[in-house]
Amino acid sequence: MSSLATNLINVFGVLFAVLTVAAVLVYGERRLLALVQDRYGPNRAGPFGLLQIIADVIKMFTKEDWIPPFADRFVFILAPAVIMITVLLSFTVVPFAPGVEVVSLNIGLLFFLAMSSMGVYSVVLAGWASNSKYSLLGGLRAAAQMLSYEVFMGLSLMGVVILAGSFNLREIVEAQKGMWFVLPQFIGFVVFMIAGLAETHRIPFDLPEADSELIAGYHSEYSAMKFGMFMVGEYIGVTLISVLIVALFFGGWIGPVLPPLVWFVLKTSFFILLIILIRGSLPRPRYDQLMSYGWKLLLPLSLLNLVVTGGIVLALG
Amino acid sequence: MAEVPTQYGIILAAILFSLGVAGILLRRNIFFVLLFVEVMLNAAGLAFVVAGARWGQADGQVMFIFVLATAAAEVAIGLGLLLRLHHQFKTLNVDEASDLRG
Amino acid sequence: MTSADILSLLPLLVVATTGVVVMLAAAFYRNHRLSLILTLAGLLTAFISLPFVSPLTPRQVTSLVLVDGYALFYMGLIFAAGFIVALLTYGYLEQWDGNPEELYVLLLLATLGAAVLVGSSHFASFFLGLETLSVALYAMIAYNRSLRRGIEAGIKYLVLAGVTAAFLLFGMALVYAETGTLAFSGVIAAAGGGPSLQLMVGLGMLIVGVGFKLGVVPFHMWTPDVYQGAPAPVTGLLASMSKGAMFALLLRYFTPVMALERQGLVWVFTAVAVLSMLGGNILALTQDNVKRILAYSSIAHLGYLLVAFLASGPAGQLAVAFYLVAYFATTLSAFGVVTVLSTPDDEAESLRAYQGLYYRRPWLAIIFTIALLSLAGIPPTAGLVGKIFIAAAGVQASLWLLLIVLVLASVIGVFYYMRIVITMFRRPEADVVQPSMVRLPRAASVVLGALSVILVGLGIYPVPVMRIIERTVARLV
Amino acid sequence: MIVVFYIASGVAILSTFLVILQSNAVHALLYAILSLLSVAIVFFSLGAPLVAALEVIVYAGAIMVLFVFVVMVLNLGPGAEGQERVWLQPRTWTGPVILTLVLIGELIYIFLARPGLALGGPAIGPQEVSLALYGPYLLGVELASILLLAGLVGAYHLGREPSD
Repeated sequence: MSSLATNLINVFGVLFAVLTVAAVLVYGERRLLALVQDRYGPNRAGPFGLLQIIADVIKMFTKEDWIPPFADRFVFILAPAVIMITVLLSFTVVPFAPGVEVVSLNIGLLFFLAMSSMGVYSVVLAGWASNSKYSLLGGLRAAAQMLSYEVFMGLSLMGVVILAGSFNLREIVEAQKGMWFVLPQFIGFVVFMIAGLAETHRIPFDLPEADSELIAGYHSEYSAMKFGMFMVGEYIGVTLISVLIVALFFGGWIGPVLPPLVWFVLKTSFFILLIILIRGSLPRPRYDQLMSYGWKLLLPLSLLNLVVTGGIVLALG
Repeated sequence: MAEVPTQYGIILAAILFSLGVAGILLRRNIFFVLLFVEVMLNAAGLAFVVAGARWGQADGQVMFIFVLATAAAEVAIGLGLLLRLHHQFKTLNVDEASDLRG
Repeated sequence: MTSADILSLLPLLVVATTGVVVMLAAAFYRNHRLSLILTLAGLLTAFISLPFVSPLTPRQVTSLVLVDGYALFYMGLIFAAGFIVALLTYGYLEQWDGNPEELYVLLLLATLGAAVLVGSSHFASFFLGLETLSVALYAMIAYNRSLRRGIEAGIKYLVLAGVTAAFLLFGMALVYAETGTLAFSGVIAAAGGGPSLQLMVGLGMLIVGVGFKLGVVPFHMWTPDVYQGAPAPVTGLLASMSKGAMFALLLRYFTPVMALERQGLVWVFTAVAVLSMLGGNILALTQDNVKRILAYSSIAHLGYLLVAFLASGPAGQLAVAFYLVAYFATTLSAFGVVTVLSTPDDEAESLRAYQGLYYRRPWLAIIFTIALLSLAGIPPTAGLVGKIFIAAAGVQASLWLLLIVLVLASVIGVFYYMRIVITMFRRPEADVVQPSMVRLPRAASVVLGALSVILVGLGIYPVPVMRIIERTVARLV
Repeated sequence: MIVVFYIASGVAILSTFLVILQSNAVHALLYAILSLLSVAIVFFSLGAPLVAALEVIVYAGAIMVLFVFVVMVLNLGPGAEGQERVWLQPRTWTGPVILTLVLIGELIYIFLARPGLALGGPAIGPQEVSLALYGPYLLGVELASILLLAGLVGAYHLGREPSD
C-alpha cells in the first residue's frame, strides 16, 4: 500500500515538476534572452512580468484550434501528442534522488534512446500531415537531422555505460560516487550536449523550424493548443537533456551538505540556463554544414571516445 | 518472468509472418511490398527471440540483432532503388514498371 | 580466437580488407584502373593463400566458420570467378560515363559473402554470408542506375531475395525452437532424434529459401528477368558465384539431413530436379534473347546438379565439384562473350546481334561456340565430362528416372544452344544494320581465351582437376 | 506478464492487419510502427529487454523513419491513394486472403498440436547478449558490419544524383 502511494507521489510529483519547469521556462527563457540582448523582455503582467506565463496559457487555450482543410486530420492531431508522450515517458527512468524515481529499469538508458528515436516522428509527421511545402521541407530536414544526431547521441553515452557497467541510470549515478563521469568522459559529454541540442532542435540546430527560411517549418500550420504542445514539448526536451547530463556526467544527486534533490535541481538549472545562453549567442549553420559537422566530426570523435574508453577499461582489468 | 508457453510466441510470429506474405501478395505498390518484407523479417526475428527464450539462451537475441542489421541494409538499398524507380518510371506500381519480357 | 584461427581465415580476411581498401582508395582518388588492380591483387592474394592455409585445416573457427578442404576448394572457385568477372568488368565499364569504382567494392563484398557461405557451419554465418552476397548483388544488378531495366531487375531481385531471406530466417528460427542449437552439426544430430512436424515445417521453409537462391523450378520466376536486366558481367557473377556457393552449402549440409529423413525430402528434391531440367530447357526453346536463353539454361544446369546431389556419396560429391568447375568456366566464358560485345547502355542480347558474328569476330564466335558446346555437353568440352560424372553418380545410386530425364533434357538443350551457334555462323543479310564494332579489351580477350583453353583442356584431360578435387573435397566423405 | 504478452500480441496482429488495409502510405506506416512497438512489448514480456529496446530504436525509430522519409521525398500526399484503393477491391484480395487464412490455420494447428513445450527460462539481459555477441558470435558481428558496408556502398551509388 505504502509502495503504491510512493509510486503515485513519484509519478505525479515528477509530472507536476516537469510541467512547471516547462511553464517557467517559457517565461524564463524570454527574460534571460532579453538580458543577454540588453533589453527588458516580458515585464508588464504582474511583478517582473511573472504573470506573463498565465497570460500565455490563457491565450493558447482560447485561440481557435484550426486544422487546415488540406491537412491529413488524423496524423495532424497525432503529431503534437507524440512529442509530449515520448518526452514525458523519458522522465520515468530518471532518478532525481534516492527513492525519487518512477521506475528503475535495467535498460533505462536504452529506454531514453528509444523514446528519443520515437520523438522524431512528431516532427516528421507534423511536416507531412500539414501538406504544405514549408512544413514538408522542415519535416525532411528534421528527419535527416534527428536521425543523424541520434547516432552520435547513442554512441556518446556508451562510454558512460562502459564505466558504470550498467544501463540503469540509478546505478550510473551511484557509480559516480568517487568521480563525476564528466572527467573521464569529457568528449562524451560534449558530444551528448551537442546531440541533445540537435535532438530538441534548439538554436543553433533549429533548421527544421528556421523562421527566416521555412517560416517555422514543420509547425507552420499549427495553432493554439497543438502549437503549444510543440512548444512545451521543446522546453520539456531541454529539461530532459539537462537532467540527463546531470545524471550521466555530473553525479546526479551526489553532493555535500545539501539534500540530494536540491543538488539535482541546482545542477539541472545550471544546464538549462547554459542551453538558453547558447541560444542567445550562437548563429544557425547552413544545412550541409550541420550534416557534415555531425558525420565528419562528431561521429569519429564519439567512436574514438568509445574505443579509447573500452581499451582503457580493458587494460585496467 | 516469461511464463508464456513457447508455442504461443511462435504462433504470434507465424501470424505476423503470414500477414506479411498476404501483404506482398495483395499489394502492387513497391513501397508497400518493401514494408511487408520488413514485417516478415521482423516476424522471423520475433521467432528467434521466442526460440531463444525457450532454451534460455542468448543466441536467439543475437540472431535478432543480425536480422536487424539485414533489415537495415535491405531497406537502404530497397528505398534507394525505389527512388530510382520513381524517377525512371514515374510510378511505384510493379506491374506498370515492367520492361523485361521474354 | 588463437592466431591459428585467424591464420586459417586468411583468405576471407584478405578479401574483406581489399574491399575496404578499394573503397577508401575510391574515396580519396577515383581511378578505374587502380580499383581494378587492387581488386585483382586482393583476389589473387586470397587465392594464393589457399594452399598455405590448407595444412591448418580442418579447423573450426568459433562455431560459425569451418575451414576445411571442402570450403577451401569452393573458396578457390569463387575467388577465381570474382577475378574473371573483375577483368571482364573493366573492359565493359571503360567507356561508361558513370563511376565504375563502387562495382569493384561490391564485387569484393559479394565474393566475401559467397566465400563465407561455403565455409559456414552455423545458421548465423550461413545467413550473414548469404545476405552479404545478396545485398551486394542488388546494387550490382541495378548498377547502371539510369537504365530502366536495370532498376527493374534490381527491384525484382531485391523483393524476391528479401522474401526469401525472411522464409529462410523463419525456417531457421523454427528449427532452432525445436532443436535448441543453431550450428549445423547440432541441428543434424538433433534431427536424428526423430523428426517432428515443427522441424519439417522449418526445414521446408529453409528449402524454399535455398530453392529461390538456386533459381530452380518452381522458384525460378526471377531468373530470366534479372539475368536480362543486370549488366552482363554481373549476370555472369549471378549465374556462377551466387548459385555455386549456395549449391556447395546445400550439398554439404542437406545430404546428412536427407539421409535421416529419406522419404519426403528426397521426393521433393527429385520433383524439383525433374521440373528444373525439363522446364529450363523447354522454356529456353521459345526465347530470342541470348541472356534469357542462358538464364533458362542455368535453371536446367542446376537441375543436373541436383541429380548429383540426390546421388550423394563420394561419387556425387566428386561429380558436383567437377561439374561446378566446368559450369563456372562455361558460364563465365559465355557471359564474357556477351560482355565484350555489350556496353552498359546497349547490351548485345538479342539473337540478331549475333548473326554472322563469325565473319566479324571469328575468335569470339569460336569461343562462344566452345562455351555453348560445353553447356550442351558435346565433346570435347568440360561440360560433357561433368555430365558423365553426374550420370555415373546417378547410376551408382540407381536414380533411373532422373537419369532418363537428364538425357532427355540434354537432347532438348542441344537445339537452342545450336540455334545460337548456327546464327553466329550464318552470313549476315545485307539489309541488317550491323552493330557497331566495339574495341575488344585486351584483358577480356586473354581471359576468354584462357577459359576456352580450360574448357577444352578439361574435356580432353580432366585428371589434374580430378586430383585436386579428390585431395580436397572428396577427402571428407 | 502473461496478460501483457496477450494484449501486446493482439495489438500486434491487429495493427499488422490494418497495415494491409490502409491505402494511405503514412497511415500504413503508423500501423506498422504500432505493430513494431507492441512486438517490442512482447519481447519485454519474454524476458528480452535488450532486443525490446533495439526493436524500438532501430526498427521503429530508424528503419521506419526512412520509409516516412521516402514518402516525403516523393511527396506522396493524400492524392496518391486512388491507385491503392483499386488494389483493395474485394476481387483482388479474396484469393490472397483465403491463402493466408489457410496458412495461418495450418501453422496454428502445427504448433498447437504438440503440447508441453517448455516454458522460457529467466530473463536474458543486455550483458548475456553482449557476451554472446562478442564471444562466440564475433565473426558474425564482423560479417554484419561487412553486410552494412555493402548496403552503404550500394545505397550511396544508387541514391546519388546522376549529375556528379
